[in-house]
Amino acid sequence: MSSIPLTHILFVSTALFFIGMYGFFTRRNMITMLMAIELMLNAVNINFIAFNKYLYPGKLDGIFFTIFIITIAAAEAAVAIAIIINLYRSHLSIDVESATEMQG
Amino acid sequence: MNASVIIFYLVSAFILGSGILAVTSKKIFRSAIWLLSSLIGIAALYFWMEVEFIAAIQIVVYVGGIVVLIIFSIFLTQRSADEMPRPSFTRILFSVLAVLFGFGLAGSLVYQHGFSDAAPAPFSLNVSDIGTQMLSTTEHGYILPFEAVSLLLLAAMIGCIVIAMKSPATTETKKITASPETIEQS
Amino acid sequence: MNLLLLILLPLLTAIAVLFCNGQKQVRTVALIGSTLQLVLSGVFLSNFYTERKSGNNEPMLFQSDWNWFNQLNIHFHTGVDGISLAMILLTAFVVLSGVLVSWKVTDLSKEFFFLLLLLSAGAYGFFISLDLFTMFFFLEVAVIPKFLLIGIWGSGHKNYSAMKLALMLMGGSALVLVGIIGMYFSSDINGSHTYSMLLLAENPIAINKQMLFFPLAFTGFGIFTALFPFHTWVPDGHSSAPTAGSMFLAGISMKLGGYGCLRVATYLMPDAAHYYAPAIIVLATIAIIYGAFATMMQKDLKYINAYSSVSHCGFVLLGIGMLTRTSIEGAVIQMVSHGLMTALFFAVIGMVYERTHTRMLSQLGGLLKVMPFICAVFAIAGLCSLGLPGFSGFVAEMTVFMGSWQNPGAFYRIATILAGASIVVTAVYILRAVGSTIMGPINHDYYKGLPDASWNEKLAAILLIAGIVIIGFAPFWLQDLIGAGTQNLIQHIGTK
Amino acid sequence: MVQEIFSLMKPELLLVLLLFILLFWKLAENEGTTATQLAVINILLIINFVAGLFLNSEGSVFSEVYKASTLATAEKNILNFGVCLISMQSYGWLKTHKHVLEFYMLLVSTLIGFFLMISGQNLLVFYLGLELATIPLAALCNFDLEKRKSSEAAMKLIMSSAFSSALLLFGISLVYGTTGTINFTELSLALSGSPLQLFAFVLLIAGFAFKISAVPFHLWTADVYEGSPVAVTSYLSVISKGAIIFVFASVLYTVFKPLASTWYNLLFLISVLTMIIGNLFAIRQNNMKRFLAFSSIAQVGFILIGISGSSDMGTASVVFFVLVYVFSNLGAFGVVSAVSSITGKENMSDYSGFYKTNPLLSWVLVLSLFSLAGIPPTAGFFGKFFLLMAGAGKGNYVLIVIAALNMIVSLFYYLKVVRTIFMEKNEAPMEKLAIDSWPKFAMAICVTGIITLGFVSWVYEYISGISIGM
Amino acid sequence: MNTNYIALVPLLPLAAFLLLGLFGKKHFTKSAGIIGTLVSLIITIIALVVAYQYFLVAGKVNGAYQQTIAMSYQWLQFSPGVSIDMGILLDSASVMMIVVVTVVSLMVHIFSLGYMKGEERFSTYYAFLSLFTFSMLGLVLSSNIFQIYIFWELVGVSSYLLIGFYYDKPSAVAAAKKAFIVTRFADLGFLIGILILSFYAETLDFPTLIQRLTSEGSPQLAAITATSFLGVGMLTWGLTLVFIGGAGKSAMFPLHIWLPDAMEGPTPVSALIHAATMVVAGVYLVARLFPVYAISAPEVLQFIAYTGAFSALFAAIIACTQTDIKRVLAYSTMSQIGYMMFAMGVSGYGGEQGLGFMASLFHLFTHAFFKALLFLCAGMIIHLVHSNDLQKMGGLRKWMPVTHISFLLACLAIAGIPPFAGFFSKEEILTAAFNGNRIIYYVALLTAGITAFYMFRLYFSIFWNKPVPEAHGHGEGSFTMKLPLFILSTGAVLAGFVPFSKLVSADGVPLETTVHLTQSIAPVALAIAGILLAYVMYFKTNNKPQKVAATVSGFYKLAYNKFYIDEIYLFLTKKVLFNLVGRPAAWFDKNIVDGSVNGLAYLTAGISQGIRKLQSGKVQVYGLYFFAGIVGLALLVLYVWN
Repeated sequence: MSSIPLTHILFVSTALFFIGMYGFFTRRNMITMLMAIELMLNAVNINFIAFNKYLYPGKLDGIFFTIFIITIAAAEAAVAIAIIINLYRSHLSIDVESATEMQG
Repeated sequence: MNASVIIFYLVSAFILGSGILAVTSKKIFRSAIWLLSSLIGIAALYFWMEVEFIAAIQIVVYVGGIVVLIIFSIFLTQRSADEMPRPSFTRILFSVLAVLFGFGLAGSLVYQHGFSDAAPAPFSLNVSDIGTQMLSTTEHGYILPFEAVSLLLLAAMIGCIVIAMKSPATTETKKITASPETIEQS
Repeated sequence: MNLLLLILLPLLTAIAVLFCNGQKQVRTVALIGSTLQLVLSGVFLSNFYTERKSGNNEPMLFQSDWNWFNQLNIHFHTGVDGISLAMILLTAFVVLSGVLVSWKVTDLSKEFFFLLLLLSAGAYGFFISLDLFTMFFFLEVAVIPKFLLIGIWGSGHKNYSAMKLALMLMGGSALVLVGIIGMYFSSDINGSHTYSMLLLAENPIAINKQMLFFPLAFTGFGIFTALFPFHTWVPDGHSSAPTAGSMFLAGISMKLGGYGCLRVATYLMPDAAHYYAPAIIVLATIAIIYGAFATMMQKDLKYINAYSSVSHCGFVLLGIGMLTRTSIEGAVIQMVSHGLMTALFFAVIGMVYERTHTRMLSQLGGLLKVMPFICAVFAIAGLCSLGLPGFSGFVAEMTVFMGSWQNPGAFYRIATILAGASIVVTAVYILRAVGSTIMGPINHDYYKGLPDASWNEKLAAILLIAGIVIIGFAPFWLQDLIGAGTQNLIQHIGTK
Repeated sequence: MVQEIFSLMKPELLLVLLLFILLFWKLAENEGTTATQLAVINILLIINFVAGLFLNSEGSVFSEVYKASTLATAEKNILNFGVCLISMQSYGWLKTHKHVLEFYMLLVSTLIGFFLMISGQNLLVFYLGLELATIPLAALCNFDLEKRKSSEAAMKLIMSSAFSSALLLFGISLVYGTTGTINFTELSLALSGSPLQLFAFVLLIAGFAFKISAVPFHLWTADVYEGSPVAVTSYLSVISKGAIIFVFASVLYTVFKPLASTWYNLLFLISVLTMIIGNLFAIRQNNMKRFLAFSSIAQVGFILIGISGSSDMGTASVVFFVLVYVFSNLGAFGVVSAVSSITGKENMSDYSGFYKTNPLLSWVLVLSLFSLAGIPPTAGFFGKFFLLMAGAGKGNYVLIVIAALNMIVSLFYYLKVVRTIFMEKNEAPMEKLAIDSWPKFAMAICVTGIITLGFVSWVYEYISGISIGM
Repeated sequence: MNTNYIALVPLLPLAAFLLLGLFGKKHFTKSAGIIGTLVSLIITIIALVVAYQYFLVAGKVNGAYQQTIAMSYQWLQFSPGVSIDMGILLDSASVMMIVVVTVVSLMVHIFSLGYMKGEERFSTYYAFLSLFTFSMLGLVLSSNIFQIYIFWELVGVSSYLLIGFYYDKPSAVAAAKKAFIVTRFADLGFLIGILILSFYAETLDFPTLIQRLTSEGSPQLAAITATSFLGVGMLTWGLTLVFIGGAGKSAMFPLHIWLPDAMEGPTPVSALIHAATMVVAGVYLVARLFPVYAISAPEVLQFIAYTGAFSALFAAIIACTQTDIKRVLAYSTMSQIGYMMFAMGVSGYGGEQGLGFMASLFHLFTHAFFKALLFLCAGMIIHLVHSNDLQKMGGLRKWMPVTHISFLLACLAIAGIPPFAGFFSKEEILTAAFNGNRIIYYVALLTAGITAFYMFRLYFSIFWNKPVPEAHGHGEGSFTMKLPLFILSTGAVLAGFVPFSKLVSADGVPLETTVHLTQSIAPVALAIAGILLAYVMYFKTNNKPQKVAATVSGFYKLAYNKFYIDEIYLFLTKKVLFNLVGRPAAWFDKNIVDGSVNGLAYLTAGISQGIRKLQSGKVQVYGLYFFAGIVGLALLVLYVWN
């Protein structure tokens, strides 16, 4: 593994981040949007771990950040899903385009 | 080129590939599964980076928690076999452009930055260290974030309960009583 | 005696009005309050003379100075010289007569008088301020009540007019805002910044900064006083406003602008004033002539007076732009004179409108037979407006002319002559208005039974006419009052 | 050590205490009627606010991860105060709601989040505070459980904020990657301004801009404000925004001091865009909440001017303005909330002829709007004036001119509401509303604040005394 | 000589005006006339006493009448040295003028007692008369050029008020307006003239001003002559402009158009204002500044002379064709003032040269009597016939013998038949013109003939010719109306015997004049010829006038239509000023200036409407904008601001 430069790992995470972003922009289903966001968060996590490991191994800041991000991602997902389900009750759809009552 | 390198590229390819499929697949359930595999790939990457603890958390929380939650919610709201509605072409166009441009920009910046390619110093991740630091109030202690996140989880829980809890019979909820049946049908 | 009384009195009256029951109580309280205002300003006047007689040659008298915001060097600093005192007296006159002509406001009368009094508090505050922040504060205080006055009690397309007026005036004050903030940061009094007008006058800001902020401040204040081409709020605003509203607008509000142009822009940035003077003169001359011609074409009495205000206020700006002692004196006299005169005109137009329900020249006629008092007042207002000797307008205009003429050079001469030419046009439209309103045959039969002025209207008119005639007959009195002030100003600004 | 924690973290601990009281109350057999609940909670919040005023000290705990300064305490007090007002104003809406205790639990936890952000001295605490403040808030947006708009608003908020926090995190990760630290003090020394860092910095700014709804990161604001319950909307627009602005200012001044020239330009641009776009959208709105949303966007543009001043005057003016903004915006929301909870009407056109039937409420609303528009003698005038002064201190008069012109536009739509209330004739105006005493009390406080805040100069002077610039 | 009491002369009428104007309607509805007349009587007596004192007792020092400032009060100071001082200037001209003004005013006051009896606004009428008297007296006594301007405006407005006295008649309103505006226009010239003169002379006081602008080597004179504008010296400009002011008031061509219309006012008013006093203010103004004109700017005097001569002839021709009795008199007034003007114009300063000046004022003096008389007679006639139209008159001598005789005397006086007053003054004028400028002399001669013709045309048409049936009934009028006729007739007959040249002259030194009989033959002969012609044509009803008119029909039509001057003005004002300046200005204001303000508002609203799509309600689009914002800012940060 020593021969893999940090930059490559960062390319992977960046790519994953933008894949997630693409998903966020294009998926019309709210749940899939949420999934896209999870991808983005994971990309960030990879970043933190990689930086911590490669550049700043003295402290565990990156590791801890990742732990907290994972936790928060879970909480966020839970609340988001709760909201989506509630929205589904009233809209009977989780298509994000159907929830555009407010605009202008 | 040694095995480690090959593993890295394979894992990376797997992560990105399943990631792309996760955001493009037309069936929502498949999409969820691709997400799952992408997340597992990331866990593999963590293993590769020798941060096993994080890899474990990744699997436990993401694979065991979040993805399951997502799949459940899919069951609650969708026929999983249905094809999802397509986004408009312009949306895709602009998204692709934005994403490619963003990736180009970020990638080139990362590349230009010139992170040292030097081999990382030995890095030992000890679970007990993590535990100690997590609850330590001294330097590099994470007691405050820890408490904060616990509050957050509490709040998120309360929020989920209030919002998702079935409210007493109203006209709207009557309609929704239909939803379990739809799930059974699927 | 503290000048703060001048703000507190109207404010207290306004608050008292809020606690009154019924229209009768409200207007009585308002009347008492505004009479006290007049008395109070009279007391200040006599104290002023006493002080001056006793050899007090400070430029500003009755000063009092509180720290308001210490860190920012914002003070609540008040003081008056003759010029501000003249403005205060003008305000007191207009307020009292405004209250009198509004005697019959029944719809939301409490709010009406409250706003009127609030407005007057703003005007007093503006005139006594020696700190730019305080001054700006009061300048803006005086805007919104006008919006409400026009919007609630106005007539015609009042919503449009109210909004236009508020936005344009606020636009003006926004420019002023930038100007004074700029002046603040350009000032350097032992390393700190200041809003104090006295300090800024002693230590003028750097010339390149003056060049930057003078146009902002001058245009900003200019909008209040109908600087061409920012005058379009004037006709609409005045015509839609209720009578007292128009009186306040033209009588007081437009004077805030003139006073600001003089006190803030010109006084504190003398070099820039000299530099920009030609531009001011050009705009003022255009306003005078163009306003006069535009007036000639109007068919509605209020529009006539409003456009004529544009023309007349042009004289104020012309006087300031000419930068001689006499011309500035003329500008000040014109402010006072125009304030009184136009308030009178609007008051009498209001009286006519209240009775005939029209302000169109083509509908009116021969009213002299029906309501001789009102029509006599109308004629007097008209004659004052066209600059007849014996009334204040003449004194003011002639002083401006004489002052302007003191500048040698064809440019100034031509500007003066063009401005002078407006007195002919003024005669045309005023006589047209007077002729077709009060003279000629009676146009509609129902005019015949209309009542003449009631006691309150008479009192209001007499009050204003008294002011006009006093200045017209004894201009030396007003000149004496403002003389030291203008002397001080011009010494500071320096002549061409 | 423990004693220090207790004394320095008093604001957060008090709130945690409150949170647990509520939690146990919820778990108790007898919850009591909503009216009692609300009364007790309001009193508790007031106690919390009052307690926050005394016995404050400066210092830091957890090896400088948490820092309590006089300024931070003052900011927290402002937020506490705002929450008191919001709580009292939402009485009318909450008294028929079934989840009062949960509502307050979520509210309190978001507030803790904001407090942590204000006091936190590293990026992790900052991020956690942000999420702690955001996630429950999204749940709160959905508290009108049966309203479609409410769900939509909550969905939009959670989606956008998840997206934004992902970007923010990406930025944070890059900052971490390029500097190796997440600690603010170390960061301020380590920042070099390399391109990647600048990119990361932009991401961070965007994260902030999203929360304070600065253009072009503001698009969620109007929809969320419109759909949420009025109480939540006012919380979003006042407390959330105010807190983030406090944090933003201090982060820019301390952490990103080395990048000052960069962020000054950014702030300039964002501020101009925010004012213009906010105003242009506000002109056209008919829904009161949506209208206030856009107006609050425009207000943020002004606040950014103050921040751009980057002096202690800048901080002071921003804090003072937020205080003023608490009074004025809550005054406006108070009325809107009262009207909405009693009649369900939220449109501007419903307010025509309002003055005829509800003169006092009209005055409250109008005064608040005047204050928002910055018209003297209301406090808003002073607030805006100081902001502009702070901005002008840098000598950038273009910004001030643009701001001044925008004030005119903003005046237009504020006056439009005034016009509707006072001048438009309506055959069937709203009936005379019976307002509960809690909201009445809150409105009275708002009006008092609006009228006196400018004249009682020690408030500003106090803030100015404790403010620190760059 | 204690002169303070002179202040009473203008101030008493002012007091009367205030009294009657403020309280007349309520308290003096009947007694207003008596009050006004009494005041008028008192000031006439004072004026006569002053005249006596000045001319015969104390005015002359070292053989010359002195110019003294009897009192002065600083009214408005413009700059050190330049101030409006309200004062009283006594010299022979002003003393002479107050006598004329007070006497004619008294006559009119008395006459109006009868003439205006029963008028609804009786007290207002007397108030206005008092106002006019005050203003006119103030004007003639002015010691300061600005003071004269002030009273100049005041007489203008009194004239406006009195012309428009019958305010419910649209024609009266229009005439009043016209009079005011035309004279205002001229006053603008006056004002600018004052500005020019005062700027260089650095004073507004007459004595100082004259002294500075006439004495050789004064720095002020040097300065003003050194400066020029458009190739014309500033002094010339200033004096010409001042003269234009005078020309406006004195109805000189082409500013005369208001005078005939002004006859809409009550006839006694026409007698006072538009015949005897106000209209000669222009002459008086030139007389006031005469030393400056004569010594420093003779070219302006030339201009004045030609203007006067042309106006005299021009008006005389029109007068022959008019059928409204008052209009004929109005044109005759204009013509006579033309005489006075050109007399001024041909005059020099001092000694023999100053004959014109003296003659001009002499004619002013005599003219006041006979013209006032003519107007009062006209008033009597109109009172009887209820019409101004000559066609409706004829044979009136039977019913109004007093009027008849008075009118005849006045006609003889104006025609210049010896030994009536007009003869002497006209004689002097013609002598001056003969000495000064021959062209003008011949014009004057011709005018003299025409004057006699049209006056007697009037006389014969009214009192002889075919009697008009309806013209009888209530007799000639009360004693109060007849009394002024007696007095004025006396004046018209005897005023010529006043040793005027001994009293009034440009430099104050009495002038020796003799009547050259050879000089008088031509004008008298022409006058008699004119009378005879009038006799032939108008003594009896016949068709000769029509025939004559038909033979010169083109010219007759021109003259009858007053040479279309009114129409030209109407074109200029209505078409040019109104339509080409006023209307575009109003249009510009409404559409361009205001339009741009409104346009700005619409633009803002439009943009607001245009960008509403931004807020699409789609959370993903929001995300796209969000990211686009980041990219944009990042690019700016990285590549633009770096």
